[in-house]
Amino acid sequence: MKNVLEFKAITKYFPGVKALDDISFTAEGGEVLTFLGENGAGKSTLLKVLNGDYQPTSGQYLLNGEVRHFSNPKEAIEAGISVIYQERQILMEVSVAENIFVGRLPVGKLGLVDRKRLNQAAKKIIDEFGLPIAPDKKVKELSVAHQQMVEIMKAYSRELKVIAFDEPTASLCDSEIDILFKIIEKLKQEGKVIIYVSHRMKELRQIADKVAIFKDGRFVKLVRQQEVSEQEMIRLMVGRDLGDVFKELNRNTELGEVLLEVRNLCSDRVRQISFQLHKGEILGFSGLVGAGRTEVMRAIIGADRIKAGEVLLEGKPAFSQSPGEAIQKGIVMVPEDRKTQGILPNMTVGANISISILGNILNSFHLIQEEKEALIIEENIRLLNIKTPHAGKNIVELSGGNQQKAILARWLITEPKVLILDEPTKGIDVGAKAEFYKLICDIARQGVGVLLISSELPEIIGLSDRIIIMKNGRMTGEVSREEAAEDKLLAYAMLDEGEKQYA
Amino acid sequence: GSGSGDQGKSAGGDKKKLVIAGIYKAGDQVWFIDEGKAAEKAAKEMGASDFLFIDAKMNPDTYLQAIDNVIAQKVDGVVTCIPDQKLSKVTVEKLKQAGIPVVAADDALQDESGKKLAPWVGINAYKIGQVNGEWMANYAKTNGFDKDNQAGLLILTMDTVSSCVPRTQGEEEKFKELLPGFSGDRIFKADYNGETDKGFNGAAAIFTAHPEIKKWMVMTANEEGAVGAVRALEQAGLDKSSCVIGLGGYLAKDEFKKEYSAMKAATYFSSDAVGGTSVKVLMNYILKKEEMPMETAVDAAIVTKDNYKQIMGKNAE
Amino acid sequence: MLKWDHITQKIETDKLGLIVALVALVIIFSFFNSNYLSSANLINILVAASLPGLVAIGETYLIIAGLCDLSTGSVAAFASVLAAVLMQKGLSFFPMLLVVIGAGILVGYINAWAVNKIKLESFIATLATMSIFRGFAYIICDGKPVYIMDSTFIDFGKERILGLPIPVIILLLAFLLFGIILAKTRFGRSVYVVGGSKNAARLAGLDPERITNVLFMLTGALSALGGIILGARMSSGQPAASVGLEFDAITAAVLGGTAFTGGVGTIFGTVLGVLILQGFNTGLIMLNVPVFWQFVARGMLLFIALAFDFLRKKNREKKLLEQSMALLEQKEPPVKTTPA
Amino acid sequence: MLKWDHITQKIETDKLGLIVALVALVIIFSFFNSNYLSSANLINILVAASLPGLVAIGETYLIIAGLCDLSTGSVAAFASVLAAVLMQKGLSFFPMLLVVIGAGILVGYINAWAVNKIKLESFIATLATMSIFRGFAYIICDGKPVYIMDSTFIDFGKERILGLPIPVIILLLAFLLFGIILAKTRFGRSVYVVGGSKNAARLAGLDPERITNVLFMLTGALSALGGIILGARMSSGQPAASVGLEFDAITAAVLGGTAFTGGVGTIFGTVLGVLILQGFNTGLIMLNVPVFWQFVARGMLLFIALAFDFLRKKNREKKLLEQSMALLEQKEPPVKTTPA
Ligand SMILES: Nc1ncnc2c1ncn2[C@@H]1O[C@H](COP(=O)(O)OP(=O)(O)OP(=O)(O)O)[C@@H](O)[C@H]1O
Ligand SMILES: Nc1ncnc2c1ncn2[C@@H]1O[C@H](COP(=O)(O)OP(=O)(O)OP(=O)(O)O)[C@@H](O)[C@H]1O
Ligand SMILES: O[C@@H]1[C@@H](O)[C@H](O)OC[C@H]1O
Ligand SMILES: [Mg+2]
Ligand SMILES: [Mg+2]
Repeated sequence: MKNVLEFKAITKYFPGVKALDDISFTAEGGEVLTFLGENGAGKSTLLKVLNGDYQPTSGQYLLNGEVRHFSNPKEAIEAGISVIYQERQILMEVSVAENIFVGRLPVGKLGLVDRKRLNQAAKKIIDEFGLPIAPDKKVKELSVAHQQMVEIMKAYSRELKVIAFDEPTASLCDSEIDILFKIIEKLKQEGKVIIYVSHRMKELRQIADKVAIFKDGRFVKLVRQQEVSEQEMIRLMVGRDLGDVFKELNRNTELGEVLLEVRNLCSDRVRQISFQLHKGEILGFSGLVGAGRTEVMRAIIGADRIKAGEVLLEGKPAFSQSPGEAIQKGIVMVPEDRKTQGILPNMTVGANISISILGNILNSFHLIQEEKEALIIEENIRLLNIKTPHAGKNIVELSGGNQQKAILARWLITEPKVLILDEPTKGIDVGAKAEFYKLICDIARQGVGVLLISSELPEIIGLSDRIIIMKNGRMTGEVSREEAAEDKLLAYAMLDEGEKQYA
Repeated sequence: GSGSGDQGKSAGGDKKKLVIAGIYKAGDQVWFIDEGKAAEKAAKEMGASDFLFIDAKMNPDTYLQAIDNVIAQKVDGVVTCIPDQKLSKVTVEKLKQAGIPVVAADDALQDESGKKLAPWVGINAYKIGQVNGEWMANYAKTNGFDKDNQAGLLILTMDTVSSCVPRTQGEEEKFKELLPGFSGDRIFKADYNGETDKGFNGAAAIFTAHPEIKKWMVMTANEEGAVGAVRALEQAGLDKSSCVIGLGGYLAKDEFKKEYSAMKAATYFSSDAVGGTSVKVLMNYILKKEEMPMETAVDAAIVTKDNYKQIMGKNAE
Repeated sequence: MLKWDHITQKIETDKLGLIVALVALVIIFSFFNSNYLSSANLINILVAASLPGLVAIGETYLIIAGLCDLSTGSVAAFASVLAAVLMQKGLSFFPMLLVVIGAGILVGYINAWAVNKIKLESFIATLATMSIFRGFAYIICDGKPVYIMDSTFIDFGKERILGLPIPVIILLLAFLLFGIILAKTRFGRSVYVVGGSKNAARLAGLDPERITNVLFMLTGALSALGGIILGARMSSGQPAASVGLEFDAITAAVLGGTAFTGGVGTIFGTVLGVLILQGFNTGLIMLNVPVFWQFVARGMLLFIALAFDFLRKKNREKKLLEQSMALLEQKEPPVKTTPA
Repeated sequence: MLKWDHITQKIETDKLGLIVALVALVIIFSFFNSNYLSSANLINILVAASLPGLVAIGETYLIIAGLCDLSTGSVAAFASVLAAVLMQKGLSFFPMLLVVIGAGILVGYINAWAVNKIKLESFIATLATMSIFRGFAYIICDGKPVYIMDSTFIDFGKERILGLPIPVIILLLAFLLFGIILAKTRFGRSVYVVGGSKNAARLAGLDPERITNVLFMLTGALSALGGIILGARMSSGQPAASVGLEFDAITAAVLGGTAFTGGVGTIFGTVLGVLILQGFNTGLIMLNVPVFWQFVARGMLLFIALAFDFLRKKNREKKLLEQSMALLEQKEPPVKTTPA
């Protein structure tokens, strides 16, 4: 049967923010409705209101015609509503199977949990997804990507009427995204209401039937994806034209001398990594999730132990024992996983930004010059236009994309020599991305060397001067920007050891 | 000056409110609860308007705070049982400086040499021990335990409570003195923290460690431990052949009520007596300027199943 | 029921170190004192373990759920006194049992309330109730230990069934029952989930507040039961009893591999922890180690046992990693490479 | 212009509630006993607060960093005995001071080592050292408290400067110094950061292990200093002293708004916490509250104070929300809507 979900005049306030402003629209079952909106537009909040996590200040929603109200997620789940959060909500210490069926573990006689049935049931779903994950493995042992997939399976395995994905692909790579889309297709056939939040226009094109556009907590318009051009949608959400982001980039033309050199680097998870990064160069790293790109970077900044090989900065050995040392040398990294590695939880937005430069704003008594700090913070909140009522807000209360911007700000203000970006635009809206790309190119032009990891091929192709492709912890190829093309990158990413070839 | 302070008080004793403070090292123990009650009664009878009962919680710091506190409150007199005798000097100095008379209860206020620094009322902890040791020695003789190498002596010590150490010392030394023949390898020790079940665990472990001993004599640092030992003997099935002596009588009295208990005796030293007498001595000085005797011994008597009612009187209920 | 290979594998992976430690202890102690292994002594150890053991069950559940209860020692003392007083007032044994355990549950409810409703850290909430109920323990008996004359009650503390004193039997049954509940029931599993992340648990449709409630009430009940047993064994209710019990119980749980970070732990581990701890204490007395050194020894035991455990874990992880890298070399897709 | 309190969460650091509570206490007590407000008594309260106060500073730092130290009471006792013994052995005051504080730092280092290197929860690691160093406190004096004769040492405990006893002066200076360090220095800030997520902190360039090290050593030093002061005041080293000190200190910190969840707390809050706690204890004695009820009262204080605090926070958030709703209706840009 076909389900219908209707939002009626939903309004939600937070201290200093009107996150949702009189939102009304209807989502039909059997089609994919995507949310499009800038960071902080209210997409996630609307979903959290939907599943009873937040209570709306006013307004209501109807499921299949009847008014529903959920005072907690449990009730929403029982009513057939599942929301997959933007920030992973996975249980690290329990098995994959238990994560999928948490709260609904199959019990046998005597009310004892039937592990056999549990694992079988989980296996069934995992196979349906076609993923190589063992049901009885603890989730904490999975890669971030697979953790994300387990969360999706958890929602998928429930009795569903409505399912909402909040930027599910942020930490997935193409193969897993394909799987996800197949699943969504299936749900569509079954007439479920499907809400899909993403900042990736490409995905939108692929699966969206309708697009709900939000701006500053207000519902702007509901359009049929086929009938409206990308530019038009972007204009509706950002309020201006963006044009071809990558074409318009004022990129760095002549590269400087070698800035960073890595020779035969080996760590626990990577082997024989060698490359040179020039001043002003943007060097991209491509590969499937799990290729070990992050691990290369972690080794360079001293977050992981280096087993062999050397790292040279401006010709001098620059081996770092800890990220702190690397930062001293001017090598900084925006980490891949915002939630566990990026934000400093229970600190304010301001403190999250200024942490990296406190050393530079001490007075003669080594006390922090708070006025200076405040100024720097404000300046950068404006520069990256981070959406927050004030710098004193706890960072976890910011929208995902705005959190990411704060982390970017933290590292940009250090004026680094080498800037490492691991999935930097994860969760950032198209408008902000365009701004961000400009920013990166400006930085490069100032002679900073940039190492860019991205699973978004257009991004990595559009930005990089050169691209290194990795698989299984090794380099399998390298292409220059001229010849960089998606199929080629993928080809290398699939390449096996020994067949290694350089273009 | 101190003298004038006292003058003022004693002079207008009937008009001004007269306040006595009792600072006890373990205000949550039966012993001190009773001692405090008796002290309060005596104080009020003799015209004090208030009696402050302060618990030092076995903690020297808390004790000192209490001293400072009563000085700040300008009480007219202090009776105290210190958590540790090394605190004697500070106590006496501070109170003398404030012109507040003090009487030591239970444990004396004394210097290293053992010289009393203030009037004392009570039973010297070492003497209590000796009384126990003597009784147990005689018990051994009359039952032929001294020659019986199936008989052993267990002493449950409380070495983490300095004021209780002299008790077990007294017990051990007196026993050995009276029974020089009693071989040392039939004397055993275990330490506990003053709680019954810890005493139980200590005793039980020793009993099983030495199954060759069939007849036990047990002396402890407080009555809680003695009860623990009794229970342990019962679990080991040795209670009928063995003997425990209590210390205080405040729990022994209930053991005596049973038709059999390995708790065959206890030194009874009435906390009421200590409490009452200590305050009388103090009040007489404050009100009538009567010289305070440096030592007022409250005698410790052995009580048994047969005589405890007569000797303990209402304390036997 | 669990399959055997499952059991052995479980034991191998987490608990082997502890079992070795326990065996080592026993061997050492019985080497110095042949009676250490005598049935009499083993029973001593189990009897002494009955109170901390029961409480340790509760603490294990709580710690796994990311909580802890410091009030258990006070509650046990309070229960022993309350029991004695009620009996004196002429209540008979079983009604008394109900009332006192009920009281324990009530305390647990108060703790849970403070944690759920005024959002106190369990450490702090129970630090408060620890003091409050110690106070009540004294108040209801005016500080005087209350004697228990009732024979049913006293027998409850020492009667034997199949050669085992009732307290020991209760302990073993409790271990079994709550071991199964934790490992094999929905509720048990949800305890782990809550310990992992309260919020994630809530979003998954669980009710962390309810679980918190149940766990504290369970712990309160177990503490009260333990207190009753203590009272029976000492044939008196003692307000000053079992000070610091909570730490013995927590130590046992942690020795058994329960992690304060939450989400990790088993009752089987706690059983081992309790045995090691109690066996160690008894051993120290039998070897008549000077009391002051016993403090040091107990602290060291905790250190060494946990350090040992840590090294084993680290080792295992290293092995796993090497394996997976080895497989990587054989060009297997990475995901397959971390074995189950 | 952005205010400092926007950078550190104002909501968390608002102390009005506590100040009200403190004032209320003082009024009540002095109503019942006119001596309560006497300078003599106030000084008593401060002197009594010197030991828990110094330790509370360390605990505050630790709790903000997501750690805690249960060994502080034992360390203080150990320090008081060590000090007395060293003096007896003929060491003079200042060298002794260095050695003993050095010893305290060493204990801190051991705690940190256990936390950093064998990954123990600080609660557990320090539970072990708590026992170990209590043991050593007894061992180095064979359980017999040691007299202190040296007049410099004894004066150190009671001499007055500007009418204030030296311990009080030390306490006040420590509050000031460590208050500034925590609130205004880079190190202080990093303490808050580590309290959040060690992992993220490390990637942000901090060195959580180093910070853990420094914090435990600091706490060890403060405990030792406190122990020396205690020894001076008692003119003897007492192995049995300051049992449970750690909990008084932790309670004070928590009363002052330091949260066990880490990342939140101020020294100013702790100062208030210490004063409330000590003032309350003294008051109970002066009102001659029955000993047993004092247990209850102390527990209740913690409950009520924190509940009160909780309600105020909730209230304030509600107000804040309403304010911003009102303002936002007037279509003002959000930034202006939160009151400075
Ligand atoms: N728990 C909270 N407390 C206070 N403010 C909040 C909270 N959650 C969200 N907000 C605010 O509500 C607004 C909308 O946030 P929301 O997460 O819905 O944006 P979003 O559309 O999901 O953005 P993004 O694309 O970056 O995920 C933001 O200004 C955010 O700061
Ligand atoms: N917490 C973890 N436990 C076990 N293995 C892990 C963990 N995190 C990552 N791995 C493994 O380490 C390898 C590298 O993972 P990672 O995701 O960092 O690769 P990547 O190339 O950085 O991918 P991406 O950056 O696109 O996410 C993969 O085999 C992954 O499965
Ligand atoms: O300190 C002791 C206490 O332990 C005992 O129970 O009664 C007499 C007191 O002196
Ligand atoms: Mg969002
Ligand atoms: Mg990665």
